Amino acid sequence: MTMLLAVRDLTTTFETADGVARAVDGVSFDLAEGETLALVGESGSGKTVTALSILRLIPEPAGRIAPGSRIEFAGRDLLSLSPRELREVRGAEIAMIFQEPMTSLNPVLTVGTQIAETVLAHEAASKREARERALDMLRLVGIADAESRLKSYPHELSGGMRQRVMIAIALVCRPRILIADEPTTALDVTIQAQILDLLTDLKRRLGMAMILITHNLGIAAGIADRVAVMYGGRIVEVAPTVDLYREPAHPYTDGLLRAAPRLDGPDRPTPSIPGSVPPATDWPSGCRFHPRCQYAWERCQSEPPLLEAGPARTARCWLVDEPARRKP
Amino acid sequence: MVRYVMGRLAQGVVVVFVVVTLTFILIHAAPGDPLTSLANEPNVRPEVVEQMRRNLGLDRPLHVQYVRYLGRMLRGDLGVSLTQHRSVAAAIRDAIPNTILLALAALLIDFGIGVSAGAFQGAHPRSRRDRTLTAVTITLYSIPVFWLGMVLLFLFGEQLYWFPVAGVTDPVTYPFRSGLGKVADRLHHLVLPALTLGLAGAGYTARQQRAAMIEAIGQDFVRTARAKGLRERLVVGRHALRNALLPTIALAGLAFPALLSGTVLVETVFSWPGLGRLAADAIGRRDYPIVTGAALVAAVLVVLGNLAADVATRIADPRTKPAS
Amino acid sequence: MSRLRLGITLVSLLAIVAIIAPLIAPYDPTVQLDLATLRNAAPSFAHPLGTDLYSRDLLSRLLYGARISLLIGLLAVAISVSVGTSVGLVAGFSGGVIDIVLMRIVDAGLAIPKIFILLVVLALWEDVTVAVLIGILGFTGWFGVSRIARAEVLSAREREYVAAARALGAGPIRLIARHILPNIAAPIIVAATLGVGQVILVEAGLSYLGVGVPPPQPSWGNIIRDGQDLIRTAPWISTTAGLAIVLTVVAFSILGDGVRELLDPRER
Amino acid sequence: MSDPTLLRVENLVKHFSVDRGMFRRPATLRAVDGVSIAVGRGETVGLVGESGSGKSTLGRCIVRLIEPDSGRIIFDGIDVLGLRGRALRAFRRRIQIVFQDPYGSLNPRMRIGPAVREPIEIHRLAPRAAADERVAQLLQEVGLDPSYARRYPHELSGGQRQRVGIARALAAEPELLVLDEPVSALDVSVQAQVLHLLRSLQERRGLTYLFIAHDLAVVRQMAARVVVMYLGKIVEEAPARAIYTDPRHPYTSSLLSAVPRPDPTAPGRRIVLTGDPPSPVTRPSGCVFHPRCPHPLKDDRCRTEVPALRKVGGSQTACHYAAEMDGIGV
Repeated sequence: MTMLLAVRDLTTTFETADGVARAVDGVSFDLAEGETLALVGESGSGKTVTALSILRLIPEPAGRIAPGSRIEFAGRDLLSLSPRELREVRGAEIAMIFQEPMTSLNPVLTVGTQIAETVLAHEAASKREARERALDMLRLVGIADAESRLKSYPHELSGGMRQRVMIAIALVCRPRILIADEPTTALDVTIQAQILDLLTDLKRRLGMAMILITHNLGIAAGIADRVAVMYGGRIVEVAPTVDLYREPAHPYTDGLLRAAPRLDGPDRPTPSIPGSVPPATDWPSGCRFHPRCQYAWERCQSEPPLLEAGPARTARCWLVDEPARRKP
Repeated sequence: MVRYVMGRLAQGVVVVFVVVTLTFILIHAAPGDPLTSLANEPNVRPEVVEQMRRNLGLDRPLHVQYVRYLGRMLRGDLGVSLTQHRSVAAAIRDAIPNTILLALAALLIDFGIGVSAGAFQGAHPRSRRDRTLTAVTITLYSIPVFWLGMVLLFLFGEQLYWFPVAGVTDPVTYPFRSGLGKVADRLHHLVLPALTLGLAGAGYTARQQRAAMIEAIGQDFVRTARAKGLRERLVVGRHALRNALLPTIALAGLAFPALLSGTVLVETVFSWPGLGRLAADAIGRRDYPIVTGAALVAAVLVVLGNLAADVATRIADPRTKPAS
Repeated sequence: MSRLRLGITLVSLLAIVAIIAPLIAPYDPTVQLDLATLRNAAPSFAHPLGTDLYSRDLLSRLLYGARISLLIGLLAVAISVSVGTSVGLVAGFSGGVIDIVLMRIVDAGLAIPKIFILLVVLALWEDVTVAVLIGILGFTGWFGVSRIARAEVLSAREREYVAAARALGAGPIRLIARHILPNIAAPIIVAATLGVGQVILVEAGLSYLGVGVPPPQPSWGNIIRDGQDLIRTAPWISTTAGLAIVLTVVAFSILGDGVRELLDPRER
Repeated sequence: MSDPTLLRVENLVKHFSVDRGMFRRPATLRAVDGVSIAVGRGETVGLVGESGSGKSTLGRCIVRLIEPDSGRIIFDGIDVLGLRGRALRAFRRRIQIVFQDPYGSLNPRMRIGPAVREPIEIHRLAPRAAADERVAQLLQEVGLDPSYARRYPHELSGGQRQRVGIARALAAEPELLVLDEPVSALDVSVQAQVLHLLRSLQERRGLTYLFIAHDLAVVRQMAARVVVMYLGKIVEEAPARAIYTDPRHPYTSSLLSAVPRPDPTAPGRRIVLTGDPPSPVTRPSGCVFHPRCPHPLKDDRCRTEVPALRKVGGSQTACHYAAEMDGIGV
């Protein structure tokens, strides 16, 4: 398996009124050709900032990717590309869709224009050809009456259709990686199911790799090959999906899984994790989860590295070293 | 769209009606009546004033006066000037094309400078050039327009002789010029007053445009445009600026009253025979029908200006059209 | 934050100058010192800014002018902000016919360009004193504020915390006083700060037209008017007064921007 | 003994008129279109639906933040819609609402203490001197340190703010709480904390809950009975057990099957509804669900005839073919 994308020691900081926020702090992961990796975490875990950092979409100068970070895509370091080279990657090689289809589309341009301009930016196509491509894409993402929808403005579409248009924009140049940042969070559950089905289907047909960012463990379970769990700006556990859900290695993953509401669960509230995610300006020392962890002991005052926790899986927890402590 | 324009026109008529009513109330709420100052003149006999009061209907009960007033307004009869021997309508008819010309030219300069400066600043917020431009726009926003006019007049008119210092045309040579030459002469006279009025407005426009641009650039769809790999020129020019122009177009309607206020002062400085100067001269002579007439006409101009801005916004913003 | 500090500093300096004008002004601003020898005198040691056509000391007039300009600006804005906020609150809160009627009046008030309204009112007024001028500027200047206040009330009304308070049983007075007013204050305070500068500009314009502050009282607009015809021979007369106005309005603009930054969390 | 039913909503209708410009007749948005529900004392009824279903409008009608057009709301024998003035204010104390967005529902310029004290002041529930003591108790009851009284909402985390929202509602000493998506804005780990809190408060204070949510999995943890709404109408109402194991309405089944499961080995058989929910302005004829309905027996009757709620199995269901639903359940 060849690695398409390799993120190494990615650190992204923001200047805030309360000091420097280390939103992403030393994150490393790989993405293989054709693979779907889910980045799972709660708000403030750094998952969206990670995604934005890959395409260098962090709003500067408040946000900044720290020196020493590396993002290698097909052998090139994205962080050292010139603006022009970066543009050639964005939208053509790596594309992105966002959480809010309402605000992520330009309200004063037609759907057709917004899809076609991606083609025009990357390929030597005529306007007419670009329009044809846009039309094909609208059909591909399952929009009925595509011909007339080309001339529609975003406000004339429903939330689900807008997200389909976003997907059409992202995929029109056949990127090798699609980054989907909470693509269904703003949608109703029946529409969410449609969009997830569409993404799975398109991924298979177009043979691309995908990074799916979600806070919903259910969505990750249904779509990902591997799952990386983030907490406090760090990846705390990476594992193949089935293994992770069957036997979470990190107490945070375990807690999240237990807290997730289930249709087939008991008819009383699920166990919760005490406390809340600390602000990114003030991470706890040592293991970032230890103030909320039921197993925490002295060793957790120093931060564990990502430890080998089984075949193809790692976890940032000393319990991997001392499994006996897991018993209450 | 036709329906929309008709609807907005109807609203405009309501506004004008309220303006007419308000001016009536103002005239009658002020201490004394329009002839008080005349009556105070030592060489005017009281009988004459009484006779004028009767002629003007000022001795009638208020509601009768109001109905008659409304009726006159409806017929376009704005009364007779107390100092010029002609109707207010005739005086305004002569003045208004000059004011419209001046206002439109100033609007062009105002938005031309304001939008480009503001858009540039918004695209590079907190840069050195942004700070410099901010200092300039705050100053422009704070300059008394008549003083700016005096300074420009002094520099470019009286010292450098680049531009004429007064009027709309050259009183000596104009009648002998060719068609194109006449246009050139008018434009030559227009430059300084329009520049004065336009510069004063550009400060405010630039500040608005800067804020709108910063807001637009922070929107999610600009991030989408970047993620697509568009050139920065397209990201800023097509995606951000297009959206940032919408509030500015709407602002043009609001800028109109300020612009007309400015004409009163600028026309006085440059002896520009427009509506504003007419009103300013009339107030010195206590010629109240001219002043109220000019105010009413100015209000109508504002209503029409607002309508134009609304229609422009509607054309520019697809969201205002009903979904198909 | 630095912008706020700069604004406060400038406005305080102006305010101090205005307050202590009688102490620092070398002459009485209205006294014609010597019509024979001191007309349009150039700046000198005795008269740092020279004298005007009537041999009055220009520096003294400028200092006293600050007093009058600031007084008019602050008091007129105080009037228009109180009237405008009240009208906006009433319109936004009651809705229905009251709202419609009030807003049509506001539309009309905004449709007549400000100087034209003032000219209509002043045309009918005998003896315009400074107090009358303040009243007229204040009572014709509230239309814009009431629009802002109403819009803020309408948006505050849609906020969930207002719904929450209503569900708790809070009456209209409590809703306005505790939940709506504190949350709409920011844009009104900003508008008021910027408004002071604008009123000073309008007053200068009226005085320039000869219908503002009655002579011989000094006002910056009057000084410019006096200096207009002397711009070739005694340019310092209108120049100094013009710069004084610019400086003052700039100070209030900077202060307004600073206040906006302070009060608007998005700007932080 | 008092009536076991605390709240009864009968045939409630709320239409909004949607402005479509000056010369077009405003459209009618039927947010709530003839809804009847009953909530027993101490019970939790879950009200489920997607956006546009009318569930929030219904909740707001019940606390009288929105005036319904017709229908009746009977609370503890009182006709709520007839209340005015003082009586209305007294009634407001007895039903409180907790909103979805714990940030938006707290006044950003009011400290936590005064916010929680406000209902006590309005309804004079404690002498002035004792009010602060009461606030401290309430904060403790919802799991917050009393020192939080001096903080502003923006200094709190989402979960803490929602606790404040609950404390504030409790300060009025209500009998019924309308919980309008109380945990959907919260992170999963915190969601569970708030649900636990709500559960324990209910047990301690004998509260009655109307729990409005879009997430069936969350509702399952709270409600004994579930009402499913679609486009302003109730399509199914049943005890929780029946809804989750034997749904009778095709919309309920598709809703259930659309919920993503945190289990990669779960059988991936899902009913994915096609199309978008129609807008409540242009509602379909007959059964409002028919354009998206996956039911194999869907026919002309569904397109023309409005199905009434009727008892099928353990449910009240508004579907002509509810009896033939076997095999579509989860």
